[in-house]
Amino acid sequence: MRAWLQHHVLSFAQTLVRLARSPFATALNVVAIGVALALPFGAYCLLGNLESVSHRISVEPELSVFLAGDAAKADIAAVEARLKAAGGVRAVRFVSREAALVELSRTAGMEEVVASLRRNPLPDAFVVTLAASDPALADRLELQFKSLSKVAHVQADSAWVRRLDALLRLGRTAVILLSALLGLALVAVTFNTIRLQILTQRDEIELCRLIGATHAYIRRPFFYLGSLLGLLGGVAALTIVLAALVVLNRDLVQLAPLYGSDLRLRLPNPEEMLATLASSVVLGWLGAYLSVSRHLLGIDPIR
Amino acid sequence: MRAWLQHHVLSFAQTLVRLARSPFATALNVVAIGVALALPFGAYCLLGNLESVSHRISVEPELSVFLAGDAAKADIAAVEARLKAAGGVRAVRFVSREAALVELSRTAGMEEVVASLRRNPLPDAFVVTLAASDPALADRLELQFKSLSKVAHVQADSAWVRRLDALLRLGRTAVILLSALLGLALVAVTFNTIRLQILTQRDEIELCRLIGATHAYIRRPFFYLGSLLGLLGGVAALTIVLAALVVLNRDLVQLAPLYGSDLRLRLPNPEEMLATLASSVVLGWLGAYLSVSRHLLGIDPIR
Amino acid sequence: MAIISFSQVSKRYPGGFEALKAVSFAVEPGEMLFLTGHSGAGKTTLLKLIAAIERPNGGTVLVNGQNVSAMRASAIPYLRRHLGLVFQGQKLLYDRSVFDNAMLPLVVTGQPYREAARRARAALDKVGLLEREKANPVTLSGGEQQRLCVARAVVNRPAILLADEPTASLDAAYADEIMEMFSAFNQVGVTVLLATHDQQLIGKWRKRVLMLYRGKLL
Amino acid sequence: MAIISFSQVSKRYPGGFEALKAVSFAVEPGEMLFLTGHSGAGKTTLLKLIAAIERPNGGTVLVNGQNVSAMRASAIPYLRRHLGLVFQGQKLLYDRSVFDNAMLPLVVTGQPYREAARRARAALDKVGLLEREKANPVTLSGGEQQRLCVARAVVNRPAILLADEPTASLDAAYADEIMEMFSAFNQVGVTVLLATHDQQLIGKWRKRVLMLYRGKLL
Ligand SMILES: Nc1ncnc2c1ncn2[C@@H]1O[C@H](COP(=O)(O)OP(=O)(O)OP(=O)(O)O)[C@@H](O)[C@H]1O
Ligand SMILES: Nc1ncnc2c1ncn2[C@@H]1O[C@H](COP(=O)(O)OP(=O)(O)OP(=O)(O)O)[C@@H](O)[C@H]1O
Ligand SMILES: [Mg+2]
Ligand SMILES: [Mg+2]
Repeated sequence: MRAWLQHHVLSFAQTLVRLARSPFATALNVVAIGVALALPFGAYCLLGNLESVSHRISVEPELSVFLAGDAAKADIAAVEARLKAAGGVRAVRFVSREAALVELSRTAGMEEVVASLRRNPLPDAFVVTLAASDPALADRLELQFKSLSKVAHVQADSAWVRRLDALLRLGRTAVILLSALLGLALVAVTFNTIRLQILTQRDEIELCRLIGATHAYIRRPFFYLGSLLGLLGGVAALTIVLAALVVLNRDLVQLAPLYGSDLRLRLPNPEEMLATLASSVVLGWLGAYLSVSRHLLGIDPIR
Repeated sequence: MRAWLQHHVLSFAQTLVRLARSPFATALNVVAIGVALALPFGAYCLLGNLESVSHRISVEPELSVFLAGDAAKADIAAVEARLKAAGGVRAVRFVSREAALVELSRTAGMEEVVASLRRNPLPDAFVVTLAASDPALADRLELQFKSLSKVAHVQADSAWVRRLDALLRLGRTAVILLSALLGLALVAVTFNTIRLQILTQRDEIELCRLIGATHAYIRRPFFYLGSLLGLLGGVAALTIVLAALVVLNRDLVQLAPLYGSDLRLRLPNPEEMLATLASSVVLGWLGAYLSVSRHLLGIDPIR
Repeated sequence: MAIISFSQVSKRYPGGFEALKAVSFAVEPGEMLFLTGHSGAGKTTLLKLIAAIERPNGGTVLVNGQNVSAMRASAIPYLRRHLGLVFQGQKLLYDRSVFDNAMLPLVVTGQPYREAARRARAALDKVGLLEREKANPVTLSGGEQQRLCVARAVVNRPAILLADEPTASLDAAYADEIMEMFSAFNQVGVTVLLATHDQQLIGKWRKRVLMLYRGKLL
Repeated sequence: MAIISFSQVSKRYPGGFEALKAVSFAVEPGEMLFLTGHSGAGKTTLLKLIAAIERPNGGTVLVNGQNVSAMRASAIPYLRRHLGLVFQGQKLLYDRSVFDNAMLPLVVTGQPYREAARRARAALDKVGLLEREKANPVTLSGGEQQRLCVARAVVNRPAILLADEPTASLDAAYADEIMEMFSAFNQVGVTVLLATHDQQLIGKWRKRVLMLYRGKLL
């Protein structure tokens, strides 16, 4: 038992020594694994940012219901009741023509235009907030509201909802493509690294077999190597992603005032970082496992 | 001479045989190189698409110059002359208040509003096209035009120009980051593959040294191997990028009608594909060269 | 009971060559004997069957009471821990010192370090390499490397010692010393089986001889 | 003029060990001679200096009229093409057939295939391995592998043949055959230098003997 523990410690130390002995090759490997991990992780972070933005935008799908110019108080109340009774409607807000004009005059460039108006050309309107950002629901309600009496026009932002939906789907497709590709690349890199190590230590493995080393004893250092490479690669990936986000944020800061909003990208939180490290260790171990299963068998004790 | 040529053919054939013998490892390598090449190439293609779009948008930076409601014909002519005389102006187009109203009524949702107007609230205006999409120029001209008599308001789209500029800078930063990272990954993969091959053939190299093989003879097969791996990787990269573009286009087709434009991504042209293949061969050769320079020296003819 | 026993063992290599044909013999515990025969007679093949490096195509190989010919792969390492092996073309590890090479069998079987180091030094001393313990094996001459292989084979005090041409690249003086070492081990109860083509050596030591001719035991 | 001449050659290995000390001798073209001495005496080191595998620390090594001790790295391959080398622990390539192993020196120097194949077969025939030409070297016994190394060394008809313990793992019959081969080569003008610790062999062949003792030529 003590000897077994001693061997675990020893083979871990040996793995470290071995990595330190060829620092250039090790660095290249770590970079390769790091890059392979950094890309899907970075894409995940960006998508997270994008979805939080899109959430803010699309959480409030709205229909604007414009009333006819000659609608009386009673008509307005009737329409409001019908709107509130419709399924899939969360809130109904009345915007009087006066309020709308004030709002319009606040829009950049319209100020002067509004000031030059002799009388208010805008109609009364309702802003209807939908319960869900579902393009089909928006379409259905648009048709339904249009047919109400004294309703002149219904302006749906379902086109926007649809646009955003399609864009996000596009983004998700891209991230899935990227993850699949880089998953493959990651497997290739770790698998080949362990293969290289096995070939380099061929003589040692043959000899250990001959001397009475168990299968577990021979495989152990390779598992350590794979996991360690995974860990280092994970650290490299985190460094790369954090550095990239910082650089991007520097550029975004210049962009933010133009949109009048806080466009800073959120950095990954500690749990996400830990998960990345853990999964990179697991992937490294897996690469080692596949490679060991495939390549150790071919080594016979002696020719 | 004939023997030399024969050896070239022979070592190329041997390289092919060697690759074919370990199809799994070869496939993994090709995939790794292919992915590493595919990402900057794909990003390049996307950026190219983006820039052609942005070109279409930003090629015509404009200022809208609204005249005061009481401007007479003579005032209008005077302003027009001053606008045309200003430096950095390419074209000046007059939009009468009637034309502006017609245009407004064409805008989605405004139709009814316009129809309900008793009289035209819009002022006469000039649309000034600038010679260059330079935010500083736009700012300068905006100030200058504002001070003209009978000019009520100048609406600059320089905010848009700035926004686009910043966005493109962001995109370029991202692509540069990506290319640098994947350049590193590519070097790592080819370098390590050749290192692996050299270690595997260690005995053969030692022996050939002893038998009187020249340095060039020993290095040749590795250069072939590197170039061939690069070529296969390049083909893989092209396949990946083309497949990804086709998939993305499938999604974009759904998006296109929403924007009312042709949002299809342009596929890379034959010259770009050839350039990718050529550069991947060169990169493969380079990886081989670096690896050979570093690792062949360590192999002594005999212990 | 015999510590090694072959009954009707035959070995055909892939390709059809019959390296051993119906070989039967028994070795008593504590015996020392020679295995000889022309080049290609099957000496190395016979030793490989004992160490379970190759499997026979027919017959039974018993070692230490275990049926090696039908052994599970996972049991083989534990069999080999009772064997000391010196093979032709056996490799030293050139990425560590002479001392670490001699330590390897003890490290692999998980011996406590201090005791292991003591035994490794004792083995190196016996083959005259103690003063080179910190050197890299690359720097040893052919004969010195051969002696290091012998030290590595005896360091874990095996019950059975199998050696394939252990004196092949040694001069007479060192060859005698190595043979004395084997004999000393034999005297404390280790079973020793030496394959050699050196008739002089066989003549000098007067032990039982197994003679192979084209895969048959004469 | 001597084909190999050493004058006051000394070799110190990194680490400080003096493997050769002020060694001087000359070998005439067409001579056959033995190099002997105890294990670690410096035999292999001396052969390595001739083939420019190691460089001397002092003195001059002339081979074929060229100063090997001061040769440019790019000229070494062409020197080695005149040498046939059989080294201890020299490797065969296990990823190709016996025939391809024998062909290697001819392929490397770019001989036309047909003539090369003829000569490779002739060499294999001489060492008794022609019928195994399609086999993989892994399947050869220790002695057979040694003979294949000899075949590979002589296949390109070198002017000088250097062999380090070429008969170490061969039985007497094959050892004699190999020596006959070397002698036959010598008779057609090849210079042959054999390092061996086998005093019997030296006694049988009655050639000039260079005797090394702790790096000094006696
Ligand atoms: N893996 C193998 N595949 C095919 N044939 C083999 C294999 N190993 C050995 N042989 C053949 O079996 C025969 C016996 O081989 P073995 O190595 O046992 O001979 P040996 O008695 O040790 O000879 P030597 O004294 O030359 O080492 C030889 O002819 C050899 O070619
Ligand atoms: N690369 C090296 N570095 C340090 N010492 C070395 C090196 N190679 C050989 N030696 C030492 O030089 C001495 C002579 O070695 P060499 O191989 O020439 O001996 P040899 O006469 O061939 O012996 P053997 O018969 O055992 O092969 C030995 O003591 C050896 O340990
Ligand atoms: Mg043998
Ligand atoms: Mg020697």
